[in-house]
Amino acid sequence: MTIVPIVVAAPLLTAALIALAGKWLPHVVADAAGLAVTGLSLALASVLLARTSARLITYWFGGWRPRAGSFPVGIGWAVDRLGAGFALLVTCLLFAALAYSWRTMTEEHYLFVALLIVFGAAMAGFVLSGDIFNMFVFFELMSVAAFVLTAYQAEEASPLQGAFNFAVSNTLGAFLVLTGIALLYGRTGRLNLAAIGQTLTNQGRHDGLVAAAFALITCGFLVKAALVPFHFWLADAHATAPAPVCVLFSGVMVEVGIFAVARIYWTVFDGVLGEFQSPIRDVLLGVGVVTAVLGAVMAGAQRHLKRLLAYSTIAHAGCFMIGVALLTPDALGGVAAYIVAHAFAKGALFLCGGVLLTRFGEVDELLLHGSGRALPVSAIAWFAGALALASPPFLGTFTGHALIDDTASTMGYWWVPVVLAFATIGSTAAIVRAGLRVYAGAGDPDDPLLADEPGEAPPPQERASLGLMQAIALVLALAGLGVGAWTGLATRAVEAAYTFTDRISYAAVVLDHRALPPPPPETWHTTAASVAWAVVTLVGSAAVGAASVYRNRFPEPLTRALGAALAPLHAVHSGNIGDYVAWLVLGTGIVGGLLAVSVHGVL
Amino acid sequence: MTILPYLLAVWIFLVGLVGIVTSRNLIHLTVCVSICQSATYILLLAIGYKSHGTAPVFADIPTSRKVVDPVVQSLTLTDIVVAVAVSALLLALALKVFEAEGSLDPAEIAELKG
Amino acid sequence: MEPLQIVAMLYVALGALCVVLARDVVRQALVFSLYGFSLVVLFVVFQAPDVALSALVVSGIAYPLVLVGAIARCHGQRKGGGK
Amino acid sequence: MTTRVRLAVFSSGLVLVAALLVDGVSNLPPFGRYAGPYGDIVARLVEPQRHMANAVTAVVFDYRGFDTMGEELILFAAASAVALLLREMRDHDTSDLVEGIRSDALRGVGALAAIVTFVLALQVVAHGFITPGGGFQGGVVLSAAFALVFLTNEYRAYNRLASSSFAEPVEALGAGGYVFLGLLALALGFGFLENFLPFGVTGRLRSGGSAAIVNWSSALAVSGGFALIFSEYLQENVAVRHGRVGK
Repeated sequence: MTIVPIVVAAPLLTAALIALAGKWLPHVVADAAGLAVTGLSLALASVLLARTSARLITYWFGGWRPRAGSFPVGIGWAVDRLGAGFALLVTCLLFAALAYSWRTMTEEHYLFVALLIVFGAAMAGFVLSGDIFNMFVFFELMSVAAFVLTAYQAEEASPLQGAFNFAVSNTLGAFLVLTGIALLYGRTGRLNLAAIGQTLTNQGRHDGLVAAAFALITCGFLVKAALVPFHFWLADAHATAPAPVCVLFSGVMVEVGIFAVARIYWTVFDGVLGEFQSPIRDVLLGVGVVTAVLGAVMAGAQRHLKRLLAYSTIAHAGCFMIGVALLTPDALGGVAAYIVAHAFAKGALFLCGGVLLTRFGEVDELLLHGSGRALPVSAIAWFAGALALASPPFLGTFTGHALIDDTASTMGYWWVPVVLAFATIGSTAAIVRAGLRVYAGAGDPDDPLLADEPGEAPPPQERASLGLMQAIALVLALAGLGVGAWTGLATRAVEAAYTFTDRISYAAVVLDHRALPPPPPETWHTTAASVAWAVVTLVGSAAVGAASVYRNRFPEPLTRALGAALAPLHAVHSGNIGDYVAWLVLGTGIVGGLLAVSVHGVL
Repeated sequence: MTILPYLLAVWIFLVGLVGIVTSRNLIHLTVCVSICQSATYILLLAIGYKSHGTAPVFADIPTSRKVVDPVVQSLTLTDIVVAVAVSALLLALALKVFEAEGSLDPAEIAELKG
Repeated sequence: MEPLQIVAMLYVALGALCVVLARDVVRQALVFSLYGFSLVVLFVVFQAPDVALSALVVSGIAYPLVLVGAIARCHGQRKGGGK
Repeated sequence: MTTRVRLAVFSSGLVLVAALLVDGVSNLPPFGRYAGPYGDIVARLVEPQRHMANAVTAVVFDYRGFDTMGEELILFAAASAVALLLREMRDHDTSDLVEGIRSDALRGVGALAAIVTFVLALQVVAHGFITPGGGFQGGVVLSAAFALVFLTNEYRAYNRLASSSFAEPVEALGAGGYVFLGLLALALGFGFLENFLPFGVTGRLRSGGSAAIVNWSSALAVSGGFALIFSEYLQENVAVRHGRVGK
């Protein structure tokens, strides 16, 4: 299918052309070219999504399509429904980000547009790829573009080291991945995902090498997914990066890390490590739970709106990981639906933050107290986004939550819905609290639990397109709410997840050109329990959020105790790259060690 | 003895990590990141090596000759380009931090943040 | 394993340690170049001439120019009192 | 976090990571006993299939040419990034600043060295499919030729040759050209980046088919990319000496 490479190649070519000629062209041409090619990618990704309903589309670069059963010497892509859907989500958000930054008047704006397009194309390429080294290449391309997008036109003079910390953490993550790839290559002599998986399964050796490769690749991708203790870079990077870039960071880049863990597990390791599913599940669940809880707690203690949203993303990333860790297609389908709703809603919230920054030159919750009343459209978008993230019955992230909750409950993990509810209430309440203060002027402009030092912010910019920016935020927020209302999404996501997790069929299609067996027909039913949990999270988010604006009226012993509990957490998030790398190493050691021990016993 | 080159790669990776964590200068730290990355070159090339094999260049040797793996060498080439590109970018980021904070010491910079 | 390979590996192992321990950035840039050349030798004895050539141009041209550029930039500003 | 806490966290992590890595690599096939099959298959096929003598270059530009496209784009993104970040810090265009060595003898030597380097670079690129070398290695040497012009001649001359206004388009042309060649093959009815020209005779300069064009395109991207990076760092230093930084 010839459109497969065009989804990625057309934007990359356009980016190069913009860099080539942008200096001599008016800004509007670069913007228009960017939007046009992103629109093209969006259309092509939609076509791919439509055509992958009952099959897996393979594409071999350089014409190196192997004969059935023979060795693949080239690079192959295998486009399945989840991959195509993810690529579509990336192009949607990229389109919104480009439209939002339309006609930004800076001298080098054309390079910014070019890099934004490269960033999107790299993520699309990563999720469609079926070759492990090719994935690494796109992973690095995505990272390099992301590093510069963080630092360029930094919206805060300090702390600029956020971009540096981000770059170092993610580069080290990529080394872990590459080391794992090298180990797999040494064992199997293959780079195609399906071929590696098949060979590992046939060899049937689950020794230290397989354990280490699995641990290294997983931990490397967990850095991108911002799971504890690999998450430190995320808040710094989000605080520094411009709002439209944050939309992509929170909406899809973090989720690329989650996607990668799932992709690698299901294509490469599921066969050889299949009998160790239960301990692997426990380790990954543990990581997810810690992340979800920590993100929710930290979100409650931020006054910098973009940091607050960043910690909310960490909380949700933990929930995504919990869904993936269950290692079943139903939960994975839930994660997919969840990611879509979260991406739109969180994108809307970041854009609202960007509007505030443009209008007032400030994103500090307490300093902005009441100023948001001048921006009613933003206010609606903000609360619509918050509502979508609160997992209300039949809206927003509800379908995803419900699928994960139901699957976990039937598997005996009764506590998973509790953790998801805690993470949702904690992170959403913080968003509601900030919204009430900023847009409604509610409560007190003083809060004992928020870190005291506001970030330094640039002066407000004069931008004619404030209306357009708010409109885009509103559209994204409504889209976030709407995807939850569409129950067909959940059904299709689960069907797609069945294909995604079917290692044997994947290998048969890629290596032997067989046809894909149809996934079992799914009809998704809401259970009473999931609706009950949705009511709990909705009411809980609203109540806790509303109560939080009056935190300085809480009894003093309580606030002091809470403050004392938060102090070590603040101390750990030091902004020092040396600390971050130390945690990264410890995390790799612990997660890797636990995985290795569960696979082949004590050393 | 037969895994010595692999252990060399592990050693270099760990040494680079120590350098990163203990570094007091962002430029120094960037070089330590490159050290970590050079561990991956060594690992890849060591995996593809064959005793008594020659380089996979058939200009002067017959194609039947035993050669080492060309694929890992190609992967290493890509890896090297990535390393240089990332280093140049990291240094530019370090310069920007220096411009904003007037210091290259990660501890000093972090203190400013509070 | 050939003796030459063992010697090259020892040099690389020591070189990496020296790069990390060189706390002064100017000295470190110098040691890093030498480490780069020891890698070139290692790649040659690993029968990877293409990689060796890459490592040669990278550690002989690309890294020194960029590193010296960055170091000089920071030193220049400190001395000139530009800040 | 205090230094002591950090070192405690780090050293306990390091021990675990070391154990994990050692356990992993000790299960690899013993050094020198590469078991294949990918590399062996390519080494066997490359001459009959592609008439290329250098199997590594064949993998880089033909079998796995798509990875190399990603690699060139990484370089493109990084070079653009360096330009973007450093330019943001300079308040003026620095092309009016003149710096450099005034000795005519030294300038003569410099010019000669630049020419020699330039020819050498073209050699390295051209023989990529026959001997070790190719677009990347030659491209870096090519960018060194530009750097030589700067180091021994006045800054203004370098600025004309390799300043951003020259290096930036070259780099974009190389990276874009690589993608374009992929799409061209697609438009002609082949696979993306498929080698669609006659492969020539093994060992001859004109072997390689369309992968040879890809090779030159990558040389362009690499030389432009590195020249841009060097140029930005050099301008940065010149600007600092003249107090033209900061806002």
